This record gives sequence, C-alpha cells and structure tokens, in this order.
Amino acid sequence: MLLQVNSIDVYYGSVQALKGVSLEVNEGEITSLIGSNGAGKSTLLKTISGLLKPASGSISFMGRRIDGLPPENIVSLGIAHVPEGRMIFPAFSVLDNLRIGAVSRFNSGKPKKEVLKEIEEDIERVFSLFPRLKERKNQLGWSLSGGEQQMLAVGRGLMARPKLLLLDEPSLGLAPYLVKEVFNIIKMINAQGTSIMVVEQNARMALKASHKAYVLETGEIVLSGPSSELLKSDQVRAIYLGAGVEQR
Amino acid sequence: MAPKNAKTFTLIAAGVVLLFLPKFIPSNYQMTVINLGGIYMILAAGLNVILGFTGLMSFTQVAFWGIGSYTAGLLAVEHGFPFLLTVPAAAFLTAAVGFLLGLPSLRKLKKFYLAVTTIGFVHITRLILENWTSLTRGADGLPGIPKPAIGPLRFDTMHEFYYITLISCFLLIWLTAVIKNSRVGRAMQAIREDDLAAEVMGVNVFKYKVLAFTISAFYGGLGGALYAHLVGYISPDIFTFEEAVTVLCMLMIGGSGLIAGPVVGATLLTVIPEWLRFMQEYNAIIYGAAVVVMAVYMPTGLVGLTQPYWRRLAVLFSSAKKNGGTG
Amino acid sequence: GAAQELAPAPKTFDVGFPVEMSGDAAITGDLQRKGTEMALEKINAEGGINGVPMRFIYEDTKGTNPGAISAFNKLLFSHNVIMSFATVRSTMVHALAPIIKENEVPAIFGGSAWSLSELEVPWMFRVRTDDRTVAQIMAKFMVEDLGHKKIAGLHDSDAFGTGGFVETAKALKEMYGIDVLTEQKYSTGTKDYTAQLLAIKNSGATCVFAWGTRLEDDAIILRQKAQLGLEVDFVGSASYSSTPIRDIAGDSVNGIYSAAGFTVANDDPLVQEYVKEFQAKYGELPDENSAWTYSSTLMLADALRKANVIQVVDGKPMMLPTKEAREAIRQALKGVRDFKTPMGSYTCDKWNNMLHEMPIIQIVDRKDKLIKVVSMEPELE
Amino acid sequence: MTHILETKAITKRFGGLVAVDSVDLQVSKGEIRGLIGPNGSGKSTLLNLISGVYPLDGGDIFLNGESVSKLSPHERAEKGIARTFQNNRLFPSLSILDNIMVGMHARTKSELHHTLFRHKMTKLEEESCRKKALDIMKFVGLKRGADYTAGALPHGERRLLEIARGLALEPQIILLDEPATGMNPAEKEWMIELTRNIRNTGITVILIEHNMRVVMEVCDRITVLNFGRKIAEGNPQEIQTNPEVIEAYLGEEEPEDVIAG
Amino acid sequence: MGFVYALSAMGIVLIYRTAGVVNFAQGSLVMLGAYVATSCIETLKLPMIGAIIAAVIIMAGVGAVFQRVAYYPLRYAGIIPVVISTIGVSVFLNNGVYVIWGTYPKFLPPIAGSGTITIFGTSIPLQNIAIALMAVALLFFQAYFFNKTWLGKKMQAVAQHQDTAALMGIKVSRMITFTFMYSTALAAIAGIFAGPIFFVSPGIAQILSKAFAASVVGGFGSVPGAVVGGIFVGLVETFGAYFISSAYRDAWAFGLLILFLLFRPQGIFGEPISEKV
Ligand SMILES: Nc1ncnc2c1ncn2[C@@H]1O[C@H](COP(=O)(O)OP(=O)(O)OP(=O)(O)O)[C@@H](O)[C@H]1O
Ligand SMILES: Nc1ncnc2c1ncn2[C@@H]1O[C@H](COP(=O)(O)OP(=O)(O)OP(=O)(O)O)[C@@H](O)[C@H]1O
Ligand SMILES: [Mg+2]
Ligand SMILES: [Mg+2]
Repeated sequence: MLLQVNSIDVYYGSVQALKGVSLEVNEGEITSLIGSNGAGKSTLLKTISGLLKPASGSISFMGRRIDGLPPENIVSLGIAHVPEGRMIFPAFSVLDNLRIGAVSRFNSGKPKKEVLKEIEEDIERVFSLFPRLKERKNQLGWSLSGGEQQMLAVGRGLMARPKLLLLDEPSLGLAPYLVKEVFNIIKMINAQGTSIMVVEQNARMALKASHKAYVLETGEIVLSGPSSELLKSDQVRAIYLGAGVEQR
Repeated sequence: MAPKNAKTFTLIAAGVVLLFLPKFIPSNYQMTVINLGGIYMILAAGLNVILGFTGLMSFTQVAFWGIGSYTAGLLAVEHGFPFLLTVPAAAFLTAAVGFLLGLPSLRKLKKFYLAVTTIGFVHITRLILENWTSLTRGADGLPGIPKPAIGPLRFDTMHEFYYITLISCFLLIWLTAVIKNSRVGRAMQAIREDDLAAEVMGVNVFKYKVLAFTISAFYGGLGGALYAHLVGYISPDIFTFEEAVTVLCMLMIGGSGLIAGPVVGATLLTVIPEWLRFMQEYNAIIYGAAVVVMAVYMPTGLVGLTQPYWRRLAVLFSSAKKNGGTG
Repeated sequence: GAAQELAPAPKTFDVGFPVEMSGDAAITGDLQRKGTEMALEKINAEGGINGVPMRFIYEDTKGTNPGAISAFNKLLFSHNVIMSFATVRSTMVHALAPIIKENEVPAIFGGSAWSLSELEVPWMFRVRTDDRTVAQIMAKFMVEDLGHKKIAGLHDSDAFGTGGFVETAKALKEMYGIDVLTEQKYSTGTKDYTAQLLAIKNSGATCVFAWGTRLEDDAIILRQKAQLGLEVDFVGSASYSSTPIRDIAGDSVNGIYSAAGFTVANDDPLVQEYVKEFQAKYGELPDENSAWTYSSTLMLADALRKANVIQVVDGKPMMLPTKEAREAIRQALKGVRDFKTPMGSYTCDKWNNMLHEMPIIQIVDRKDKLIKVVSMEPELE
Repeated sequence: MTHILETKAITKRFGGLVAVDSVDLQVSKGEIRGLIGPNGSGKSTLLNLISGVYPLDGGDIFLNGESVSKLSPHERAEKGIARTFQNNRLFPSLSILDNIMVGMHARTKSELHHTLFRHKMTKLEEESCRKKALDIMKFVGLKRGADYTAGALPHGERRLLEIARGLALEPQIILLDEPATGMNPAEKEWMIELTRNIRNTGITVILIEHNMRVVMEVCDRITVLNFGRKIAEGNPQEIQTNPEVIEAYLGEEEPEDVIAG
Repeated sequence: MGFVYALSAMGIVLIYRTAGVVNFAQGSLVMLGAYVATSCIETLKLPMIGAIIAAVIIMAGVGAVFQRVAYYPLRYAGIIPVVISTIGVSVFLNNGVYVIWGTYPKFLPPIAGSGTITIFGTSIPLQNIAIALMAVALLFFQAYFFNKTWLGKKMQAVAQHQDTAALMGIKVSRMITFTFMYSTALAAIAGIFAGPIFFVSPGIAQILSKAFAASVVGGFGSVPGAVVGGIFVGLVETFGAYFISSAYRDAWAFGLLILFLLFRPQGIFGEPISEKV
C-alpha cells in the first residue's frame, strides 16, 4: 500500500468539500478518480499534497502519516502534484519551469553533480515527449498557448521523479492526438515504476488506462473498484461516459 | 422586511445624531478635529473613485487638495469671491487639472508606473506652490482666507462650519454611491477587475479612467477649498507625500471600493492619532503599529469585515491574482 | 481692578505649548522643551506664580499645520489653558493666528517671518528676532565688518528661508546698493547641494549668506562646501550655530559666521550661568532652541506675577476670570522692558516684538567665538 | 453573398514566431464555425486579432464588408464582436448581474450627467438591463441568484457567465475560446445545445474546441490551423476524413475514444 | 547621489521580484541601517569593517522580523494591504528611532574616508567612488544570483506563485524570509553609504520616493534598471538644479521621469507591457 486516505473531512471555511473520503493507491498502479464538476476531486488531491489540511481523518504515505505536513515536505517524500489550472510560473522560461520542478531532488542525498546531470537528462526526456516544448524552450511561461502550458505542467510534474504522481485533469485543453499521447505517457512512466493517481473528465480514457478507479460525488466516494469493471457498470456508463456516444 | 426597517431606523438615528452633534460636543477642539476629519473623508472618497472603483493606484489626492485650496484661497483673498463661488470654482478647476494630467498618463502607464508618476506630480505641485511666488505668494502661504458666508448665513465657528462639512460629506459620499451603482460605476469596477476584459466588452477603458481621475480631482479640489476656508491660512508645506500616504491609508483601512470605506477610515485615522496624543512622543510609533495591525487583521478594510465571508474571499482572491500577474 | 470677581486658582497655572514631538522636526521640539522645563524648575523653586506652580502642557504638532491647529485647539479647549506658546515655524504660526485672534488668547511665538507682524494681532508676541532685523544685521556685518561686495545667497525655499533671503537682499540693496550675485534655493530635506554650491562658486562671490531651516540640511551644505573647496566667508542664520551641527558637520563647520540668537561664548554672566546649569542638567551645551524658550518662560513668569493674574487673598491663591486674566497678561507682556535673560534683555516694541541683543559668532574649533553683540533700538509706541 | 466576418491575409508575429500566418477566413451570417488545430497553432491568437486585443502585423479584417482593423477593442465590441477567453476573465468581485450588465455597456447610453440629474433614460435603462440580464441568465442556464459573486462560482458556471456576458453585448458574432473544457459530459451536452440556441437567435458563432464530439456535432463548417496557417476548411465529415488534419491533429487510432471524451 | 538612489532602488526591486511586494518601508530600512551602523561604531566600538558586517547581519535579522510581522500574514491578501502594512512599518520606524537614538542626527564616517581624488580636473570624493563600485558589484552579484543559482530561482518561483512553489518542494516561508533578509541587508548597505552624505536621521527615509522614481525609470522589476534609473535620477536633478533652477530640483527629476515614461512606458529595461489572453 503506497497511499492510504482514511475517512478525511475537508472544509473551505464553513463549506464541507469532502465527507469521510477513504481510498487507497497501490504501489505501481494507476488509480483514477472521476466525478462531476465540483465533486471534490481537486480538493482531494490538494489535501494529499498538503495544500489543504483535513479537519479529521488521516493520510499515510508509505506507512507514514503525512496529513498536517507542509506541502514542501510531502513533495520531498516523493509525491508530485500537477495542479489544476496549470500554474505555470509566468516569468520563467520553459526551461526554468522544468528545472524548478526538480528542486526537491536535491534533498535526496545524492551528490549534487549527479542530480544536476539527471535533471538535464530528464529535461531532454520531457522534450522528447512534448517536442512542442522544445521549440518553445526559451519562451516565458505566460506567453505560451493554453495547451503548451498544459504540456509544461505535466512535464514539470515528471521532473520531480516522484514515487506517486498526482495528475489533475492532465488532458485539459490538449489536442486530440495529444490526449492520447498523455495517456500513453502515463502508462509509460507507470511501467517505469511510478504510481499514479489521475483525475479526469475524460472518464473513458482514464478508466481504460487505470487499474483501479474511484467515483466521487458531492464530496463522497460513491463507487470504486477495478477500472475494467467500472467501465462496464451501467451507472458509470450513463453518467460519466456520455450516453449520447453510445447511440451514435 | 424587519431587517430592512431596522436598517432604515439606524440610518435615520445616525442622521439625527449627526445633525445635532455640535450640541453634544461643546469643545472647539473636538469640533476642529471633526471638521478636519470631514475634509479627509472627502479626499478619501475621491480616492475611492480612482483607486477603489477603478483600481488605479494614485497619490495625487493631496496635490489636488493643494490646488483646490489655493484656487479657493486666492479667489477669496485677492478677488473677494464669495464662498459659494470659490468652492465650485476650485473643484472644477482642479477637475480640469486632473483631466489634463490624466490624458497623457492614463493612456499608457500601468500599475506602479502610474503610481510613481502621481508621486512625482505631488512633489511638483508642492514645488510650484512654493516657488511661483507671484501667484501663490510662495512659501509664506496665504493668510486671511475668510470664513464661509452664504448670504446672511455665517459659519464663523467650528460648530457652525460643521454643517458645511456635514452637508459636503453627505453629498459627496452619496455621490460615490450613485456612481458606483450606475452604468459608469460598473464600467469603472470592470476596469479594476480586468481592464482587458472590460475593453472587449465594449467599455472605453481610457475614457473611464480619465473620468475617474477627473472625479477624484474634483473631490480633492472641493476638499481643498473647504480646508482653505476652514483654517483661513494655507501654505505649500501642507501638501506633502506623507499626507498623500495618510489619505491612502484611510481609504484602505476603511475598505477600498466600499461606499462606507472612506467614512470609517477617515474617522478612524483622524480619531486614533488624536486619541493617542496622551502618548506624546510615542503617538506616531503606536500609530504606525496600529496601521500594520489593521492591515494584517483586516486586509479587506474594516467595512469589508461586514461583508459576507465568500464575498471577502472573492475580493482577496481577485487582488491576489493581480499580484501574481505577469512577471 | 478693584471689583474683580476672583475664583480659587487651580493647582497649577497651565501654559500650552504646541511643539514638534514627532516628524523630522522633533529634534528642535525636544530642545525647546528642555528650555521650558529648566525654566520651570527655577520659577517653581521661587514659588511659581504668586504661590501657584507653573506648568507646561505640550501637544504634538506632528510637524504639520493641521497637526498644529488641532494641538493648539486641544490646548485651548480641552486643557483650557489661559495662554499658550505658538511654535517657531512661521507657517504654523500663520495657521494659528486666526485662532489666536478669534479667541483672544495671549500667545508667545518664535516664528521669525516679518509677515507675522503685519497681521497685527494684538495677542501675539514674538520672542525671537524677526527676519527683517536679522537680515539687516547680517547685511551690515557682511559689508561693514567683513568688507565684502560680492555676495551670494543660499536659502531653503520654505517661508523662513525665502523671507530671510528677501530681507537680506533688500537690506544689501537699500543700505549699500549691493546686488546679490546669485540666489540659490533648495527645498527642505535636499541631500545634494553640489549644483547650488557650484553656482555660487562660479558666480565669483566672496561671501555667502545662508538661511536654512533644518539642521541636517545646514550640516550637509557645510560638508559639501568643504568638499568642493568653496572658500568663501559663510554667514548663516541661527540654525548654523546650533549645538548638534558641530557633531554632524564636523570640521567643515569651522570658520563660518552665524547671526545666532544665542551663544555659549557670550561672557554675560547670565549666559554663563545658564550654560552651566543646562550642562549639568542635560549633559550637553545649550543652543538657541532651548535658550529662547528658557528665556521667554522666565520673562513670562515675571509678567504673570506683575499682571496679578493670581493674587493671594486670605492666604488662598485666587485667579482672575479667564477673559480678564488674558487681557491682564497681554498688558503685562506689552509692558516688558529690559528684562534680562540669557537671550539678552527683552523689550516689547510697538509691533509686539520682544527685541533683545543679538550676538554674531564665528565657529572656531567647533566652538563659538563671540565676534560682537548687536543691540537693538526698539521703536516703542 | 456577403460574409459577416472576413479576414484577409491576417498575420501576427511574436518575435521570430509567426503565430498567425496570412489567414483568410470567411464566415457567413448565422453560421457556427469551428476553429481547431494543434496546441499553439494560433487559434486563440486569431481570436485576439479579430477582437482587437492584439494589433495586426498584416492583413485586414472586415465586419459586414467594413474594415475594422483600425478600431480599438471596445469599438469592435460596439460594432458587434463579442468574445470569451480561454482562461476565465470574469470580474470576480462583481455579482453575476453586474458582470452581465457590464456586457451591456455598449448598448446603453447613461453617462454620469444622466445619472446625476436623474435622467429618465437612466432609470428605464437600468430597469430594462436588469430584466434582460435575468433573461440572459436563464438563456445560458445560470440558475444561481443574480447577486452571487462571480469569483465564488464553480468552473462550469463561470464559463456560462462569460458567455452570458458576451451575449449581453447583443453581438452579431460571438467568439468562444474553448467554452467546454473542464466540463463533464452532461454539461458538454448543454454547451452544444446552448451554442445552437445562440445561433438560432441570429448570432454567428466562432468556436474553438478540442473536444471533437462537440465540434463535429455543432459546427456547420470547420477551419483547421497548423503552425498559424490554415490547412483545411470544410464541413465536419470532410474535416474528419482529411488526412492532413488526421496527421496534424486527430491522430490515427481509436478515434472514438477521443471523440467520446 | 545617483548611486545611493540606485542602492535603495535595488532593494525595492529585489523584494518586488522575489515577493511581489512594493515596499514602502525601504527608505525607512535604509535609515535604520544607517542608525545601526552608527551604533556599531559608536557604542560597540567596532572597527569600520566589523561595523559594516555587524550592521548588515543585524539588519538581515530585522528583515526576518519585518517579514514575519508585516508581510507573512498578508501573503495571500494581494498587493494593497501589503503596501499599507509597509507604510505602517515606515511610520513606526521613522518615529521609533527617536526612542532608541534620540532626536539628534548622527554622523557616520564615510567608509572610504573623506578624501577626494581628481579625475579630469574635477575632484570626486572617494566615498562616491566606493558607492559606485559597491552598486556595480551588487549588480553583478544579483545578476549571477538570480540567473545562475538555485536559491535565486527558488526565490523567484515563490514570488510568482507561492502554492505552486510549495508543490515543487520549495520551502516557501524560508524563501520569503531569505528574500526580506537579503533586501534589508541591501538597505543596510545603502544606509551605510548614505549615512555620511545624508547624516543619520529619519530624513534618510525620504529617499524612498527617489528610489521609486529610479526603479520605475529603469523598468520596474529590473535590477540593472534600478542602477541605471538611480544614476539617471541623480544626474537629472543635479543638472536641472544647476542649469535651470535649484528650487525645482525635485521637479526636474520627476518631470523628466514623467516625460520619459510617456515615451517609454515600461522604463529602460522593462519588458514591453503585454499580457497573454
Ligand atoms: N477556494 C474555495 N473556496 C470555497 N469553496 C471552494 C473553493 N474551492 C473549491 N470549492 C468548492 O469545493 C467543492 C469541490 O471543489 P473541487 O475543486 O475539489 O471540485 P472538482 O471535483 O475538482 O471539480 P472540477 O471538475 O470542476 O475541477 C466545490 O463545491 C467548490 O465550489
Ligand atoms: N504574447 C505572446 N508572446 C509570444 N508568443 C506568444 C504569445 N502569445 C502566443 N504566443 C505563441 O503563439 C503560438 C500560438 O498561440 P495561441 O495561444 O494562439 O495557440 P492556440 O492555438 O490557442 O493553442 P491552444 O490550443 O493550446 O490554446 C503559441 O506557440 C504561443 O506560444
Ligand atoms: Mg478540479
Ligand atoms: Mg488557445
């Protein structure tokens, strides 16, 4: 068990966004989280990465309690979060955005030189995944197109070489072929040993790519199970996969 | 219905208290403080239009104050204009200056560049008032500005002057409320929130920025004219950058963009230093600390505290986003 | 007055003093208060005003006119003082003048702008030499004693500096037909005077007179003058002889002349006694800031005693009603003649100026050296 | 046939990068025009050129045969060009109602002097604007109270409010930049319907969208950009089968997955 | 003179770049730096170099406290509440120094001595040369620091987006503290250089508006801009005062600033103002 979320409650002021949510992410697996707008998916990811504190319940990562830790410590433990809304550093170039994604790796205890070398290698890897970014590598973050920013956000998440990668709607605003590409990337890095938790509106692709899935509705987990089963479930098909598609 | 009645009742009660206030305040000293506070309130209300509604950081209010008080003072002393003429003349002339200043600077300058330009304008205005001796009598200042008289009515004492302050403050604050809820006011607020979005929605951003600047100059000029008649003597050394900062603090601590913001802020920042007088040489230190504390605990201003939680959050959110803007 | 209705006197006889306690002029305010407090000790040791101790109530002007107005109003209407001091800053005195006039309170002020006399407010008494007189003294000194004909002027562009410059230039012109070679101004708080000093250097002047308001400005001017190697006779207004200037301007202060209101180098025994006491009490040398408040407080106490504002009736101190008291004080102040103080001997002239002698000093080795003492011939009514 | 919107060889450069490269576009009145293309192909930039946010580096833009290239954004808005933004740009601390009423700015006239002297027009205008605003809210499907603060709305409703604000302008043409991103299937469904409803009121629509299901279902014609150039144009069937488009944009396999999303 | 503005402007620009804060207390911090340096010399009897180092260290500590009190609680609150709170701090400091150091101005000896050297017939105080060298050295240091070091990058990341920076594993509050310590240390250096010229009194705090002017001329947010802007403002006011009228000294600086901005609204080194839509 890599990550265990134990019946957490999360509030924004007096509004409760998560109600007793529990879930588990297994080592080496892709876990997907689906649900309508405002269900609390992003809130859950933010709570895991420490941006929000649960009012009650607990979260443990590799057997260690992490709820209450500040986000920077959680990152150092090996959880990277690609947040909703991209959050590119506007005044940094593409390269600097990628580099800054790797700063937590200096805490790993490896000699600095080695880390630096790895970082440059990883930048090349991200560029090979998203050639577009390479073309724009010295452009400042704010001036990138929406989709370019999205690619950069995902790339920056990879730069942390996390044990667990939290992806919040990684395919948002990407061209169709890139949507597929992003899921290929997800599968690929998973195959290389990174566990992944992905939030997606594109439920079909998410379910196809993942091992296990949870469905979140108004702050509560309403369904969970192996993705392949959920994909077949009538309930899921009706609500999240878009009934219209089936009729065409 | 009940809460609405309660609100009307409070407003009427407050009105009555304000109307008879001089009866309860025998001291000339306190009345002076109230009158000065009223003038600051007018300045802050003017700043509210430009900063609170339109979102442009400006320090010019104090320069407009100077221009207005000199216009009124010179017209009264040198040309014997009556009060009823000096005040509008000062207000409109200052508005014209504001308009002319706004034309070039608002077209291009953004954010902090504009703010520093207005700081420059404050320094330049003070220097001109001080050195253009043939017009302003220079650093000696201008004594002997008569107390207001409207026909047979005379306003010689602080207690009598109070009614002029009261009426002016009431009208001018009410005016900001009218502006805020009008088409023009909405356009200004849209500019504050996102000037580009406002522009593509059909708002002539430049025009309304200049208008807001002009209105704030009008307020500054009017406040200045009242000040000149209240004190009877003006000199260039009053209109300093420090005073500009004070007016800014008043608005922010009261709550910028909110109608009651200038009222609360000006009252508070006029009363607190007076109240701190007993601390003698420590008063300014404590005042500074108080400003920090208020900013820290009430970032949306005091009046902001009365707003619902989510609205406050949205306000904070929007200003935070601006802060994060492009590098 | 025979049938005046007296009321029991208060525990202390309170005099108001709006003074700079914060802002950048706090330094002079501080010195002024040292002067009054020292005088009070003396007065009260001698039984105060006919048995009632005298006390000062200070209110901060915050260095601004609106601040001074509310401070003054607070003194008048919250502390109900019978009379008050009214600051050294001429523009502030101007701002206070309408209140003084309207409320008919005797007020002693230090602002030196001649324009204040032209207000002709009978309640206002000036206890420092006015600019016009100082200007004439300066002009005379530069031309007659130092023998200069090529003279330049440097001044703060505030009311004090401008007024002083204009009066000096006028005196030079009227008395000796000399035109000032160049007029150089600066605003209070300027940090770099290179431009002004260079202009003076290039004008070929052999002597500069300077009217400055702020001590730090004066000190910077002197330092930069030394750095630029501007070797001319330098005659400064009173602030150029203040105590702290020697510490901060260092050796560049040496050699300058100043038409000081006061000097520790004066061997008048009253001055020497004052210097000794001041040093004992505060551990520093006094300068004009404290001397004028000290001297005028002594003078005031004397006038108050003579005015019989407080009388002892049946062993109890009784006081005149406010209005009468104020009139009596005014009369007493008007009647001051030849009252000896460390500032010289005060005589009230027809303009309500308390004229007194004026020393001219040179600073040598950072110490005052008395050059001469100029006496006045007051125009009496 | 006259086109409501026509661009002739419009070009935009950012430093060395040609973001929009000599694009010709002809949009007929009442059409829903899709604008697709890979990320960074210049779609948003094209909208920015049409709405006047960026100045042109070359070419000319016509609205109803009349050149608008020299007009400022607010003048173009007055002429009837409305738009939404790819990243929400609402007026966050204003209410829903005020957001929509700012949209009506160009269609109303009350200046300060009217307001101050309580001109009759002002009152009538305010009344009718308020009513219209409520109608528009209903039209786009915003169910919340009109006084709710825009900044506190969830994502989906913000997108609707932005469209509402654009419609308040009573535009001839509205430019929508990825209105359906981040929406769930049900909301996307509504987006499709809303787009059609807008067109049915006589407003021409230009729609940027990466979701093929939305694009294919709703657009009359589609223009495809790549590297700032127009590479294809046609009806949805033609575009879907155009090899160049497939290569540059749609990708080869499993189209149904992508389309479904 | 220009270089003193430059040094103060650098502090302002730095804290803007790394915390997004427009610091109205920078002038007062410069003043405090000068006071602290004076005390190190007078009271602690430290030698010049020791005093400078001590003052810089003490001021860095002040920066940490300043940050904690007046900025950290407001870090999400947007720019204007922070401006107000820095204004409060400046009022506090400008008057607070009287309590500790009394009302007399103090004299801080120039670190380069009071000698002058003669270049092309004009004598230039050594102190001015030292200031210029310092400004240029700091300029290069900062350029290196921000563009080449990880710490510099981390600080900038925090300025741009705090939450995201935290998600990258950057210790946000520590970076903010560093930033403030660094910029108050800069203020201390400016104060140490300004002290001998201005004398140590609250009057020093008034360089704030000139420092703002300098930072804007140079292009707000640009470190070389701050230096160039400072020199520009210094030169303009000296020449304006000399050739036109000394009374309008401040007016020349600001007048030209305004004119300049009308033609180049983004300052000398500023990015052309534009935003992504
Ligand atoms: N900063 C905030 N303040 C108050 N309420 C918030 C805040 N952020 C989110 N919420 C509320 O919390 C709930 C959950 O929001 P969350 O962003 O987690 O949803 P989500 O499932 O990620 O939705 P989406 O698919 O739109 O991203 C929503 O009702 C939302 O309105
Ligand atoms: N202000 C700018 N400065 C520099 N380059 C820019 C600027 N705006 C856009 N670009 C570049 O121009 C290209 C086109 O951008 P645009 O935003 O139009 O793309 P898009 O087609 O909308 O993409 P997406 O689908 O990702 O939103 C991109 O490569 C982008 O990086
Ligand atoms: Mg979400
Ligand atoms: Mg786009």
